[in-house]
Amino acid sequence: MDKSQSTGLLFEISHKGRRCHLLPDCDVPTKTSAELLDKKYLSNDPTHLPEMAEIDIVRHFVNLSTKNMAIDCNFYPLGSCTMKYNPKRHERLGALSGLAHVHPLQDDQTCQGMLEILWEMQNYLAEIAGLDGVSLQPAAGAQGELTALLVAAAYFRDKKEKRTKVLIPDSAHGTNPASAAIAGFDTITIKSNARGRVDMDDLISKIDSQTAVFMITNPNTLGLFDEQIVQITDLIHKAGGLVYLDGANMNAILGITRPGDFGADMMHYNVHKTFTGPHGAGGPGSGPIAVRKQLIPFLPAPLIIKTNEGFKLDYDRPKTIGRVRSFFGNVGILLRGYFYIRTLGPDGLKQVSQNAVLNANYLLSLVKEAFDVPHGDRCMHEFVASARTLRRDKKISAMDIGKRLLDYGYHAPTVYFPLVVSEAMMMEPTETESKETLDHFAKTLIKIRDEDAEFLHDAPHTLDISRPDEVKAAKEPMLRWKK
Amino acid sequence: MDKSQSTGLLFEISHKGRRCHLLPDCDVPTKTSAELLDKKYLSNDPTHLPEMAEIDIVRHFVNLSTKNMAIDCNFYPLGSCTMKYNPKRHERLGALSGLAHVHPLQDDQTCQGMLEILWEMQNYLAEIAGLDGVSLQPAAGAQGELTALLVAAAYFRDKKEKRTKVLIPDSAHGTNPASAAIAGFDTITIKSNARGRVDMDDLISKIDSQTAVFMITNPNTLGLFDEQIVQITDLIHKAGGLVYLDGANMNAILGITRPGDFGADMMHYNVHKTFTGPHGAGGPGSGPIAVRKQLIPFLPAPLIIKTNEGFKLDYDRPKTIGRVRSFFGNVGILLRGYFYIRTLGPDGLKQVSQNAVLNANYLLSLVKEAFDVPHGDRCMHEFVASARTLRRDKKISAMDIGKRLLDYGYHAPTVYFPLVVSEAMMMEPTETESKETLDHFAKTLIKIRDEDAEFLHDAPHTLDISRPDEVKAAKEPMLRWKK
Amino acid sequence: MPYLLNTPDDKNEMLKNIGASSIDELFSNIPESVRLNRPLDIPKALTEIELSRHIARLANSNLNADSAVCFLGGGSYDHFIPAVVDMVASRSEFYTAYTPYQAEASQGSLQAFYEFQTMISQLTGMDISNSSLYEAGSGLAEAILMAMSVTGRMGKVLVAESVHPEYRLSFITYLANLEPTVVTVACPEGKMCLNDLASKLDETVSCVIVQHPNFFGNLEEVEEIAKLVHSKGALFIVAYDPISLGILKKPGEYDADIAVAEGQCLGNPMIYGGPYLGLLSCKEAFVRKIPGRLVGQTVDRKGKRCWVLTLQTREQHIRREKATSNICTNQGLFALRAAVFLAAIGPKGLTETAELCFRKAHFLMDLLCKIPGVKPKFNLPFFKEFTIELPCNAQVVINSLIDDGILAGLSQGRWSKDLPNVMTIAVTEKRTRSELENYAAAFGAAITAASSQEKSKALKS
Amino acid sequence: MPYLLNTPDDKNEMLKNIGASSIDELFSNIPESVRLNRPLDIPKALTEIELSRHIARLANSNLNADSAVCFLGGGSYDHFIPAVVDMVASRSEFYTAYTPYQAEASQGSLQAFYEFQTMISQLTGMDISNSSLYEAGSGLAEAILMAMSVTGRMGKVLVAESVHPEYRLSFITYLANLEPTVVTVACPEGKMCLNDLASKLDETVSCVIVQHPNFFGNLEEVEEIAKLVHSKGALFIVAYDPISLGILKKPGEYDADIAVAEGQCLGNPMIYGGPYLGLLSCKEAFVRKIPGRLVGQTVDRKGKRCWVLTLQTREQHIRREKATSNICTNQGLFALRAAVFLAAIGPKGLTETAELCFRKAHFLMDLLCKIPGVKPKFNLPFFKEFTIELPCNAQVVINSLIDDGILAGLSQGRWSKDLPNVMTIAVTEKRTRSELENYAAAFGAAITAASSQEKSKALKS
Ligand SMILES: Cc1ncc(COP(=O)(O)O)c(C=O)c1O
Ligand SMILES: Cc1ncc(COP(=O)(O)O)c(C=O)c1O
Repeated sequence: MDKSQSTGLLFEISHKGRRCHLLPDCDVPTKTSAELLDKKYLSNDPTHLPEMAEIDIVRHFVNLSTKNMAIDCNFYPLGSCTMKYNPKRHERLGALSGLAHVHPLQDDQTCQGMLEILWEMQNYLAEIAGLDGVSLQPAAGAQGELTALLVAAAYFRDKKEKRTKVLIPDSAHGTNPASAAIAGFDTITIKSNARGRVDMDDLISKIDSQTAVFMITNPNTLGLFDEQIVQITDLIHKAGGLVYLDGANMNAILGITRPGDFGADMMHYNVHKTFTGPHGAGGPGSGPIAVRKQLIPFLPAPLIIKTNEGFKLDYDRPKTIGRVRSFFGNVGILLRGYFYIRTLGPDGLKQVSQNAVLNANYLLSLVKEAFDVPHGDRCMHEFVASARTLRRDKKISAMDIGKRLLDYGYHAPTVYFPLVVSEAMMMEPTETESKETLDHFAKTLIKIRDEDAEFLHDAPHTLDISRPDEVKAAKEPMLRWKK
Repeated sequence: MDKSQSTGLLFEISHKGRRCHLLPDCDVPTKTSAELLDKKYLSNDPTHLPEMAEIDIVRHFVNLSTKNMAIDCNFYPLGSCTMKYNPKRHERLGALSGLAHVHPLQDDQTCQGMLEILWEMQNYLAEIAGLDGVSLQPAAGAQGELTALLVAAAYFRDKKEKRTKVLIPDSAHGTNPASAAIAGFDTITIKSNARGRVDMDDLISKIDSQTAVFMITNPNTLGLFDEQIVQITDLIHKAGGLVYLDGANMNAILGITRPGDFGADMMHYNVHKTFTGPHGAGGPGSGPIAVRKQLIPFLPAPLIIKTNEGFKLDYDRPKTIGRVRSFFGNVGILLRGYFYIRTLGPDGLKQVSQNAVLNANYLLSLVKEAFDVPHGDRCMHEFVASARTLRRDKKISAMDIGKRLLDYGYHAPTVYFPLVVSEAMMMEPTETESKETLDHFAKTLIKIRDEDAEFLHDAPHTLDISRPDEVKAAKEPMLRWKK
Repeated sequence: MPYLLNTPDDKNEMLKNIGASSIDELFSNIPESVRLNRPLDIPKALTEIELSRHIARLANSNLNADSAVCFLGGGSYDHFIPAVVDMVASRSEFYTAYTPYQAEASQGSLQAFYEFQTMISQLTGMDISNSSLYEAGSGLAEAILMAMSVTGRMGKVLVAESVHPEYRLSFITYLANLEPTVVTVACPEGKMCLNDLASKLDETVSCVIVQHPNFFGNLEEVEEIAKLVHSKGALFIVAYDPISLGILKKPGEYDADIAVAEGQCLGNPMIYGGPYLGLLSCKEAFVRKIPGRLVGQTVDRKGKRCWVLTLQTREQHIRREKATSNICTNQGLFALRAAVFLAAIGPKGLTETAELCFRKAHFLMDLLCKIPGVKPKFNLPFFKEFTIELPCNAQVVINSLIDDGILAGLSQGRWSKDLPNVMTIAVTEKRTRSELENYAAAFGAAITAASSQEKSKALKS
Repeated sequence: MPYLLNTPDDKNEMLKNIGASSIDELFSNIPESVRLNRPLDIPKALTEIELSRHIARLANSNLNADSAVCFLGGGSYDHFIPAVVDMVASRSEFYTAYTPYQAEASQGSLQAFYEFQTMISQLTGMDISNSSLYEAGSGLAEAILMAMSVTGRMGKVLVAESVHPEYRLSFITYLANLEPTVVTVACPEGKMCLNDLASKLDETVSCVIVQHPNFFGNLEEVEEIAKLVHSKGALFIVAYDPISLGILKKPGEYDADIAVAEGQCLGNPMIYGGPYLGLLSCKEAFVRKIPGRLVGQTVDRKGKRCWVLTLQTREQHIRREKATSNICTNQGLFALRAAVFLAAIGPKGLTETAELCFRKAHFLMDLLCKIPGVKPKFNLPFFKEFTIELPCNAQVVINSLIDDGILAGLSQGRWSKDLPNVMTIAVTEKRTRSELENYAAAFGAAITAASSQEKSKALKS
């Protein structure tokens, strides 16, 4: 069905004189800005926004929306992204006036309910991490990494130790080194071994007195739990360094093992992944961090404390690094995380991980018959398959498979990440999918493998567009509409 | 894109043991129903509902939804249905707890705000009708017709007049005669003349002392204002009858002329049309009626009255016909009507009709170049075109054109109604569409006219299905899924 | 002006194309004499900001089930509505579509209605269901018209006195000008008196209407009634509570012919009485007499399974005065909500909900009847709603509990002058033990106050 | 358990296929020694009914802009959010999608972000915009890193003291371990002192940061500042208020290099501080230094116009430690909300909104300054937020107005010990004249009470 009438650009649909949001007449007698302000402040350039009626806006965006795939419509096994179902009760409760319309600078006494929720959330996240202190401030995982590294830097500065290096496995997510750089550290890459784990020899050779932090993702981005973890954290601690856990993959281990228990000193959560904040086509997220006792003094301010007079924002933190953003944090996502934890409880959270891991292993068991799975028959909550044989034999790439899946109503897996596997297809089914869905999906994958290569190179065939020219986009960047 | 995984029937997706809505444990010590109730009351048959997880339900219905056309996605010029835009503020405000969660049997003193809105609504509808009393009770237009006819019957009974006939033009909507039948009247059909108006000779010949009510739709279902109206209402009144106005087409005359002023004694509104209650794929509606002073005593109870102690439901109506449904009325739709009237105000409502009529005439001016428009160059808020020439010359029917429009992203006009025009295509653009949309739509119509007949017989070509077998559906009715 | 898209320039161009000199000219065949030559006397336009403020103020002035603890029933109940129901019903494609006349452009709703029809049939144990009526009161009227048509009997219609008074009044009103007379069967002990039924039942009776659980909350002897009714060839129409079917026998199990219900409890807000949802299901044999829309399964021209509105020759737009009903617009969106609700609650959830209602209602009944002077009005089994007798005027007690934030129940005195001290209380799964205990405590206090007031009044007079 | 789909039967079948005897076995390479062999110490599971009750109770205990009249600002404002914004953002396809990596499966969001980028550019008069950052504080940090990269200068970063203290602290924290030092330019009279700026500005300075209107609500001399800053080859970074651009000069008009803003005011709820929306737009020349995601237009293999994430070589997932920023997840949904808001408000609506804010703020300022002892803290032009000096402690007055249902403003004493009697008040288009008059009356009474209390305390001590 043709949707082009309403899905042109807003600027093309815009029609001079159309209005949507009308404003009341001014009910005060005060003079206007033109009368009261010096001309030098006033704009001479009319505002160039589109002029739309409400019906135009609605048709435009509703029809546009149907050009997206999304969890609510499709199985979305995008590895490393934990695309689990976003419960509808969260949206209803998060929209309550008593939560959504609280101003961030209201005095504590006027928002005790909000503070109670967030204080509880601090505690839950500490307990799940097996760590002692939590800051809810970071806006996403990457900012959590940065915050924790700034905390580490402040800690070492406080201890008067000069440590400049952050060690990062080659399978790590790009945010790890990028965050380390902003925090002022040099990044040292650690190799993975053939089993997809940290290469211990390489690690040992690179640990020295300059080692500030070792950042590990465990389970790692290959979906493997590095069973050397205790040994690794011991080594780092012995060298006087701290261990950072990238918590993007917490969905595999909730209530089963805790980062603090296996030696991590700091970690971030991706609340938008593990605790099901809706991804919003790219955010918002929330990336709270949990740290061990000795690091608490350096956490950003404020933290929430419980006092005899109720809950309070505690700014009185002399050693704090400061803050990494304005206001408290991405409360909207934290609330959803809170709703989720309260809905599942201790037993439920453990079952989340059990089922996430069960689903991934089951999918692996179905997929391995048709595709290479370089790191073995077992995984945690996700695994990385490879199209390398297919590519060699039939010139069918991971990208081709991903694109063809779209035709069948499945979102593509994460492709070409992690970088350590060629033609990588990283699949994370999450616990909120059914066996039937996994069966269907695996069948479809196998069917695609047997389709014609040429046909696959041109996939998808049934979506609105196919294979956009990315080179052109980067070479002649068009980043905005112009008349 | 394939959506079949989630759009099978719920019963096919159902999986034994799945749950969505979980209930709390029982927190009272009372015995169970099995312990307290005699076995004869207890069901022996397990409930056969589908067993679904929340994600399954969401994917199912979200993907199903995209198989609908709707105002929010498509131009929807369905004649007689007034498919105008449904403002989003209405949904937000209608969902406020203080409106949505008020119990219908709450005492008046606990819901004064609700009563105030509805009392105001009674007044607005009386003013717009030019009539004296309003009952908000009827659930839709058809029930409004029935209610008013019951009022008329009670009125004549009270006057000890025996009048058995209701006169109805042949162009009338089917609900008119159907309502008359339930109200215990015989229906007499009045012909339309060549100009689409009431055939006065036929009318005059059928008026007699048995005439209870003349039901007229004005503007009528051909989109024509019958300028004989004053003459007609005079004739009926002289014969001792009452005039009923089917208000489905009120969108043409708001603030321009009033049924009471042109002689109607009773009328219904379709709040879901004229005052933009969302149609919900078939309801709910709301069909309040307005009547002249002498009929007020017979209106259903309760009405809302304003007293010194506030607003009250007045049940003390000795001559009332009773009631046509439980509880107050379709309040959710009435609220939306109230929001709409308050948003537009007196000037805005008049502009609604002016623009509805302007849009219809403009569309007519574009369409008439390509299609027959049997009743002339001018219309009110809608008009009826005909594909009869096309049918004769190219074997292209109104249905073919309607179905092909779907491919182009337009909902079909109302086809084959009113019955008095062959190959009728009844188009009602409403005031909430833009000139650009009408231009595009007309161009598309003309393009379709020139397409291949065979191709059109098989249209639509790009929707999920095409030309369902309706004969089979009626011959071997399958009205439910069975194992 | 909001929602109007034509700018002055647009209007001029359009008029030019039409060949009219002004918009007024388009209205020229409305006789001058009947034109309204003044603005409508309604308040001036409000922007969204102003309207939102105005409505928020009025809405805040209403007690409601979020701001108070609700024990009101009588056909509308404060059951929980899972968020997923609102979410699905807020899809633009569902709520801004018209009746699915163009099947190709409406498969989403048509399939959903087919699922709804199936689930209502499953729920009730009946063969088939239509795709909704307005609500229960007029739904019963439709059921009676249907029974008249099925049986060809134009004689009496019998109805238990224990049926909701607003339902009874609704169908009495519908039938006012038709042949049948509605005769009430007495319920001296809170349920239909079988002797009275037997005495009034004869071969002219088209149908007998019973509500189960009835307006007092009591269970009726539906199996015996069914046998009696059928023995005279009449149809048995039952008005049931959908939630009760998590525990109680289904209408199909006790051989009801037509089952009607108020579907508000299936995921629909109370919203001061409507829109609600009339459910009607029946035996297969009556399929061509059924009122309202029916969705049927068929195949498209390529053989693909699909759904259409079917058996439309029953309906007014084809059959006109001979139609089975005058209904056109029905309650589509609320049928969708009920479908989502039923899919969400599932068989286990329905049973658990019913059981919670049952146990909590019985717990509260026990608590209240410990208050001196309070006793059950009837000694009959009930489901989630029960009727008690107070030592004082019930409305006085109800009024005094408003300040405690309690919507306490319904005074039967509203409908029956003989029952000023009788009240009916509904308990849903949402009520917690502490709410019930607080209620009982406040109730006790209110009774004491009211009784002593009545006494002092009595002394004075 | 909600959200978990595998039934016991499913699990058994799946384990069989996997070749594992139990789910525990799948976790076998987690060393025993680090397993948690007890349940997590968090509260037990709540059903939707229980959770809804629990959250409603907590939410009701918070004052908020619906239950109180809000005059708080400082970067977050109670502007009106048209319903159409919520409606679009609640579309499943938008809010449950991931970052649009698969362009074919994400054209809806990609096009919306492209429209967002365009509208932010139009709004600011800047060449280009990215598709969002977290919020304004860290957004300024990103802008500074960008300026360092553009200029190659690792020397000082100058910031006006009148910039929001939380923004300043944010970027100071970001820069803590990098070369540049942040130097504050004094604002003794409520806006940046140009002399102090001139004295601190040299060729090592990468950028100068000014907020306009600033944290006190005052307008800055942005045109003069721009000239000064550019005269030394530094970049001029401005933090603006998007709503103010309905009246005030756009950053592009006064030659800002990078414009950063808090986009909360563009249709996003205040929700206790986040998620918010960092806006960053800049001159075209800096395009390859811009942080965060960019959506670009291109064509697909059939030549059809479409959109993709572009210039990704700037980003962390490709460039790792050399990326322009570490940002990954950004604020997609809130960028969408802002896009809908901007389309809904349009050019006229923006100007009208700005003008309403302006006039109402000035009206209130005038009213308040009629109260004895209350006076403007600065004599500077302002937009919608202004700063006054009281004859008593501001926090005391603010606290006493809570009972009147008024969130009265921000005490500057919170951030500056020297300003205990100073407060800043924000007025949006939502405030009505009667709210402003009631506020002024309550304010006057509170001042009288607080002053006399202070006096009596002073006497006693
Ligand atoms: C392993 C890993 N680490 C870190 C991140 C960064 O988290 P965020 O996108 O929330 O900033 C991600 C997510 O994309 C990730 O997958
Ligand atoms: C002319 C006319 N009359 C009456 C009706 C019946 O109204 P409703 O569908 O609200 O019962 C309609 C609507 O379908 C109509 O178009």
